[in-house]
Amino acid sequence: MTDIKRRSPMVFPQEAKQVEKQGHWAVVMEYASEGEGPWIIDLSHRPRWDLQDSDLSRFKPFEIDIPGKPGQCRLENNVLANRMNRTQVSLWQLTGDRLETPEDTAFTSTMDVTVCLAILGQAVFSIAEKLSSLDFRDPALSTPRLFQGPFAHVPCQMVIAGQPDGMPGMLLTCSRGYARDMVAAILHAGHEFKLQPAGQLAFDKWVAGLA
Amino acid sequence: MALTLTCPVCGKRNGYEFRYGGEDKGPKPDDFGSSPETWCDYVHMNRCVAGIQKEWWCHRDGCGVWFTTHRDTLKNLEME
Amino acid sequence: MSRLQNQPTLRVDTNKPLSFTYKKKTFSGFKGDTVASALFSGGIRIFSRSLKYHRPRGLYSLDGECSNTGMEVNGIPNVNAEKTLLEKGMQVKAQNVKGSPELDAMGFMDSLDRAMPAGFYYRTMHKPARIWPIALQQVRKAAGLGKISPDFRMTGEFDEIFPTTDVCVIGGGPSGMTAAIAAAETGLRVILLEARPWLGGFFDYRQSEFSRDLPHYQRARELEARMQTLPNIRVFTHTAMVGAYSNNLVTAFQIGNEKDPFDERYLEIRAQSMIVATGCIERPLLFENNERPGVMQIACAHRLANTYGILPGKRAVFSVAHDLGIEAALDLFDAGIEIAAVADIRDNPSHAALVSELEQREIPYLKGWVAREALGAPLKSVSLTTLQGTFEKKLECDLLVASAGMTPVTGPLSMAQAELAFDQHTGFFLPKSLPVGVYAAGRLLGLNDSRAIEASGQVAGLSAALNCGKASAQALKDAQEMLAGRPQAERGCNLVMAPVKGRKAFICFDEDTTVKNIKQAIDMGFDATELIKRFTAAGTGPGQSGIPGHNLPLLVAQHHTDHGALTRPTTMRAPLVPTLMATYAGTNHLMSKRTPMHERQKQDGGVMRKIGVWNRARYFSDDFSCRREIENIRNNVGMLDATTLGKFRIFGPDALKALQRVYVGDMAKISPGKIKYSAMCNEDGCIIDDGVVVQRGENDYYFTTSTARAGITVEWIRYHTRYDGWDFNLVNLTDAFGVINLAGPKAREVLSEVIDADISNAAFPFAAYQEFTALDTIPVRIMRLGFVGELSYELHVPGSWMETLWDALSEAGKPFGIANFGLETQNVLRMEKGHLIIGSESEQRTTLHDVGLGGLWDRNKPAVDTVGAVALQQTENQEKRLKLVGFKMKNTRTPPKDGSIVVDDRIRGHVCIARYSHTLQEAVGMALVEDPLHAVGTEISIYEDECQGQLVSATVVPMPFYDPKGERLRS
Amino acid sequence: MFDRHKPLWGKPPALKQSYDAVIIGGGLHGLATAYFLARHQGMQNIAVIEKKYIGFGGAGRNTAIVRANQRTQQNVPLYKEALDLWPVLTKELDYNLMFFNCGNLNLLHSEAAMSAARMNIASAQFQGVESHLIDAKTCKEMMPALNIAEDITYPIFGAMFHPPGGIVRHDAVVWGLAKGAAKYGCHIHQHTEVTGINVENGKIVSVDTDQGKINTPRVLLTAGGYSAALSYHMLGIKLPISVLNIQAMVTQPLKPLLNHVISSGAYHAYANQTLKGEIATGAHMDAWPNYTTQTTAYYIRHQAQAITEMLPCLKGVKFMRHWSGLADMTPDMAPIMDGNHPIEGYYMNCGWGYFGFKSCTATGKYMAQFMATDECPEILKPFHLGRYAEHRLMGETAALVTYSPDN
Repeated sequence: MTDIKRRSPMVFPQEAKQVEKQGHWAVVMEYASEGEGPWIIDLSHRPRWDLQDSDLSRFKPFEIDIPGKPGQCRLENNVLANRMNRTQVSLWQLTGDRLETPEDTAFTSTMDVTVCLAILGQAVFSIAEKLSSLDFRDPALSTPRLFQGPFAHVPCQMVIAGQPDGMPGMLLTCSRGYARDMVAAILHAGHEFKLQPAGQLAFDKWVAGLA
Repeated sequence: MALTLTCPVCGKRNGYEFRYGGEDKGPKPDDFGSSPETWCDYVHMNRCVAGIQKEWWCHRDGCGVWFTTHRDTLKNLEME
Repeated sequence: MSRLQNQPTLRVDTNKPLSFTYKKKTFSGFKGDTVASALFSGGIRIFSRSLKYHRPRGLYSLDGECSNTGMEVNGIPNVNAEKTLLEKGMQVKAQNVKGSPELDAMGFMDSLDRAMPAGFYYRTMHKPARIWPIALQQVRKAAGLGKISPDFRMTGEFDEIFPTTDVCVIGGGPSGMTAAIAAAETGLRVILLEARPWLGGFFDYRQSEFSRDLPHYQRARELEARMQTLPNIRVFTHTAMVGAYSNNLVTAFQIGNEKDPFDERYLEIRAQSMIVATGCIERPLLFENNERPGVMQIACAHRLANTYGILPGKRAVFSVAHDLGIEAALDLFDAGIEIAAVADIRDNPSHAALVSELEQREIPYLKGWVAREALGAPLKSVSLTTLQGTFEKKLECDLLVASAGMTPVTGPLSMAQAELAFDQHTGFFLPKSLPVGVYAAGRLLGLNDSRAIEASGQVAGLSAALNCGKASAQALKDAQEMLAGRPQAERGCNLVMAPVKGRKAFICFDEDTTVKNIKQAIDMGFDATELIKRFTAAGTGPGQSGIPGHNLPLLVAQHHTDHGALTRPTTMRAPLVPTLMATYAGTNHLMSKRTPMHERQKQDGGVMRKIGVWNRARYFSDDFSCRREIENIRNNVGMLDATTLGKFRIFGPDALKALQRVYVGDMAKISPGKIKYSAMCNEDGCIIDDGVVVQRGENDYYFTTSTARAGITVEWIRYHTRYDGWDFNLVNLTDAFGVINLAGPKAREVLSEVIDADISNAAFPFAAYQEFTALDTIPVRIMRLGFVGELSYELHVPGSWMETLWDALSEAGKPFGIANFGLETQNVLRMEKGHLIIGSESEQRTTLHDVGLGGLWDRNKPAVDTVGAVALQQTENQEKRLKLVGFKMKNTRTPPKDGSIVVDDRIRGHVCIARYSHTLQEAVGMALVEDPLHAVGTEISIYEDECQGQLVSATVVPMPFYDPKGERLRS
Repeated sequence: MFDRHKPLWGKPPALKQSYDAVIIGGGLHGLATAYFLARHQGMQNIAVIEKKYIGFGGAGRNTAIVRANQRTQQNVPLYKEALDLWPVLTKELDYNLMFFNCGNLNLLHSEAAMSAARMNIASAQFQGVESHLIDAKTCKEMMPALNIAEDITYPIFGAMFHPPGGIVRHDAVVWGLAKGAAKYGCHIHQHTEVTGINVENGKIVSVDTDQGKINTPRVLLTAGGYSAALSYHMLGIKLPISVLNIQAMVTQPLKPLLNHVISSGAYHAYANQTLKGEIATGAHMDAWPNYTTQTTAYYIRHQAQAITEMLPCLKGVKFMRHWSGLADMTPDMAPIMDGNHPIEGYYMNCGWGYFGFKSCTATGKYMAQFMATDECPEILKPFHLGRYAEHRLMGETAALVTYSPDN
């Protein structure tokens, strides 16, 4: 009998301390030595959707009011809704039990389209500054905030969240095929700040702190 | 130079995030299919304006939108 | 060698000696030394030999304006020793010498200058023609300064950052720091760049008074301390600004210190406002032998003593035109140097008090005198003359401090498109108009008064802040008034050259260009400064015009040929400071895509190739003919990882209209469960893509494109509907699905092991599309296609499941001999089947008709509504086009190499692909040949590279070669 | 021999009221045409009108590479003749153009690229131009600095080696041709701007300049990157041209390191070592119209990355100067040479993109013949403007071009 597994395109060599089976995913909840951050966390197993329609006002996905302007984000019911443009919003379920894809055809599951990861910690801006020219620290913008643009030369969606003085973070998605090189670039950039992989527990804790 | 362009969705960005889509020639003219010359005029011929022209751009590395903007080709700067 | 210990401005730590090697000897310097200051302190006076004449060259300035101190350090050529901090263990070598810099066997070149006038090489060496090939090799050997080994490998960390800021200040001197503080106090983000390892600019080494009891260097420390209290200022020291681009993009590179995780890092700064506060360097004084070792500029001598604690000579003569020269003379006298005289081109110093200070020390002050010639090598004496050349006197010395005054460092302004114009009063090229968001401050405006310099920084800082929407207009006005209350720009020295002929007066040290050379160029009709620069090479060396930048236009203007010379200083180009390619290259992360099967394909022996953004397996053995892989597909079954295909969802009310626009077929004729094969053309009617479309719901389609088009398809469809305002949605699913091409006569048996459904030929025939659940769990979309000409299934499975499904198929296929196949196998199989790959069997100019796919075009659709259809109409019956044909070789089993050409009396086409087909037992191929050679039965002659005229013959035959009735893929 | 320095192209002449031909553009193509008209076609009452100074445009901004390994049989003979002309002109002009035929190595980074190159090579050999396909190991032997390891973005599979190509001192060509043209009577008017071209009854009658009107029956528009804008602005004739900014740069001078020109399509980069010892490198273009000659930060970085992957030792070498020029690109990357159509007496020679330097001498020769005889020489016929409307792109590029919105 074949062992039916879903696999993330990212693999960290570090030793896992706690692994949890979530559906067909084996999710690392914690690594043996995670340090104090900054952290890089694989979220590829978290459900994600693209919602596209010429009239988004008729939607309230997962009970969320879709933010009105491109770039604005809203985190409610564990789901982050990121307004991309007039007709499009990306929806990322960050924590909690997996939600099903809504019936309406305007939704497309993007879980396998992209790789999803988080970079958490004070150093996130210093790391980002080495890989992208986007102004993630623009004081005129409130968080959470969506950026669509290049990161390590690859087009990405990035959401900046958290308090700049506390533990700011960046959630990033890009084409799944780039996963390995993207992670390598981020780890290289984060080396001087002691960036290390962490598990989902650290991420859940951070999300809890966002509310 | 460092060209910047203003994406109607994402705002002002580095010009290298965009892809150029040609002079804005408007929709295909009525006589587009009538002769090789009218076809060629629309498809291949350019005015090559040395100055301000209206042109198409796509925010390729960002939100993907196609939009028009005015740019001064003598300065390689988008008009405010 | 001992250093002056009691200089409060010292930047070397004499408690930390560092040893290094030069000329196979061990030298010693201190932490804080540059390589040049350490060598100078160790007694070295000649650092290099010049390019053309092999003249000895020494320390002249300390800011890298010329290649005099260009040396090889740790294998890296052309390192500017006067700017490079000394590190322990450095291996330093002299450049462009045969022997040593002191005894250079090529030194005789200096006496041959009459044989080498400006541009001499253009007028010689080609007569007779046969000498040129020999001469040019000599030219090559003589040219070039440094040497690098082809095996050299750079070590160290090279990093980069791309920060955004509100205000970027170039220059950490008094005006730059004041500007940064002023802007930061309004709350803005400020970045300040300083080229030297420390802040302070020309205040840093000066012990003279800024105000009562406050020496200049102390004032600089105060400003620095103030900056440190402002967290919104980021200071980058040892950071050379190298480029300014429009919209205030500033580039620079920083040299790391021992605490930094990088050796050098590239900075690309996006700023709203930019302030240039780069101060001044000195305008070289033109006289005979003006670049002799022992001749140096004011700040060079002054800083050697005050910053590095080194006495630049024993007995000095000064020939200057600026108060800073007198100040330096006083300091050097106090430090222990005998000053034979201070000659001043001016009638009077700006500050009369300086003269009395000279008098107090009994230093002769010669008003209206200038150096005429440096004598002796090493320097033994100097002859001075009055400006008209009427009187002359000779003074013995081992140091000549020579300078024609100041020259502003305008490179950053000029690169930022500021308009500069000559100003008679200061003798400077001053900014006449500045682009939006660009400001200038400090000495480069001609200011000399220390407080005026700071006040101008205040004005610039507030102006820059105002441009960012901060700072009050009133505050700016106050600052402007304060500046107005200080002494304005001073009158500058306007002497271009001492009264000499200029045979050995060097306007450009790097290129050995003399004043006489410039005159020769002018005589030859080179009437524009830029042309003279090109003809004489002046200013094109490693010093980036630092030496000739100001003097050249002045000299040209003096000769009245280019009346515009003074309105146009020569163009400044990036990098303003020579920059290592390693630094520009930075980390250079290589970003490419991998499929979920990447590692597995490699483990299975896949030879990977980069195909566009992806990595794919081309072969699975050393046999590049892939015979076993091929036979396995024809006889058994195999799997190809085809994940890289473009995959898209299009849906919404106008989805069909959009498909109709870009596909040449009639997409309304798609029926559920069926695959529609079609092609996209560009407006030329040339084929750019082919793929399949299926309908999955109402107004909801799933379609594939070639790998090459995957990245551009959404853009393409949106572009070609941009005027329509249609309502449709697109999602790029390329990475979402892994694609497994399961092909071969036993494919069905393998597939049935993982799919619990009726997949018989009747239930799931050729060209059908169906969605299944594999292994009772995995959702999979399956298309029955036949690119390789056998029964085959294209399985589209979500990326995260792919490996599992692949494993299951491998396992299930074992009894059937399942094996991997790669791109080359696919290439041969599809050729046998007569299927084309766009880009292989088509060129940019190849239409749909040309490749024989005209039948895909639906002529009933309105042509203007379909991209490319008008061109398809107009080219349908055109003659003499290159048409795609199949051919078989005559009398040989050896196929011609891909890319061979089809010829008769001229070239008639080319072979796109040709292989020996193991299946067909003969050599076949596809070629693009000119109509009418494309007719079946035509014999064509093929010319291969290196064939020495031996043509091979082939016959045009119908395609496909293999299974022409398509029975196998329908089976 | 050097004591007297005479003006190379004579004293600045006064603008005459009429010339037999007026050439707009004092670049290489204009000067070459003028030279061949005056010296070889006997038409000596001619003028070259240049808005800036001669060689201001592409002539002085290219990286001086010459070669004749083009793709199609229409192009190869023209470039071959141009290559053969360098030594001839050096002698004729008595000016050393410093032709260094070091050979060109066009690097190939995939099996497909090797096949594509083989077509160029077979075409070259068939037409008597030397060119060979060589493998990576041979490349490395010929150029020890080359990196043939596999861990780079585009590993090197081999190269198209074209021995007769090389480099020529581009400024010397400008000055030499100006010298030659002036010697045979051509007037070179620098700092003179053409403001209009006048047509009566379908024929060219005169040219307006900011220095006065010139009556003439013949005009050649060969203003490089400015041709298309001038053509539309002054005559209403649109051309299938995109004017792009192309950049190049040099390193500090080094003792001999590279013995051949190298280029790579995949990396968008080429490099050669000038006789002065600088490594000159270039090739990238921003894919949008741009009449500035400003450089970009993006590009110098790209170039450093590309070059140091191929030639890693150059990491230890410094860039010194970065500049740019204009490239007037056509949809098929081949030039437009036409005459008497649609206006009698109106000739055009443009759309050279970044190939204008290599071809200038041969083009000048045949355009001169065209203008002097009113008969289009066979070699130029394939380059007529009408080919675009006729759906007959020339095939100089196999792949889609990036600067066209249509692709």
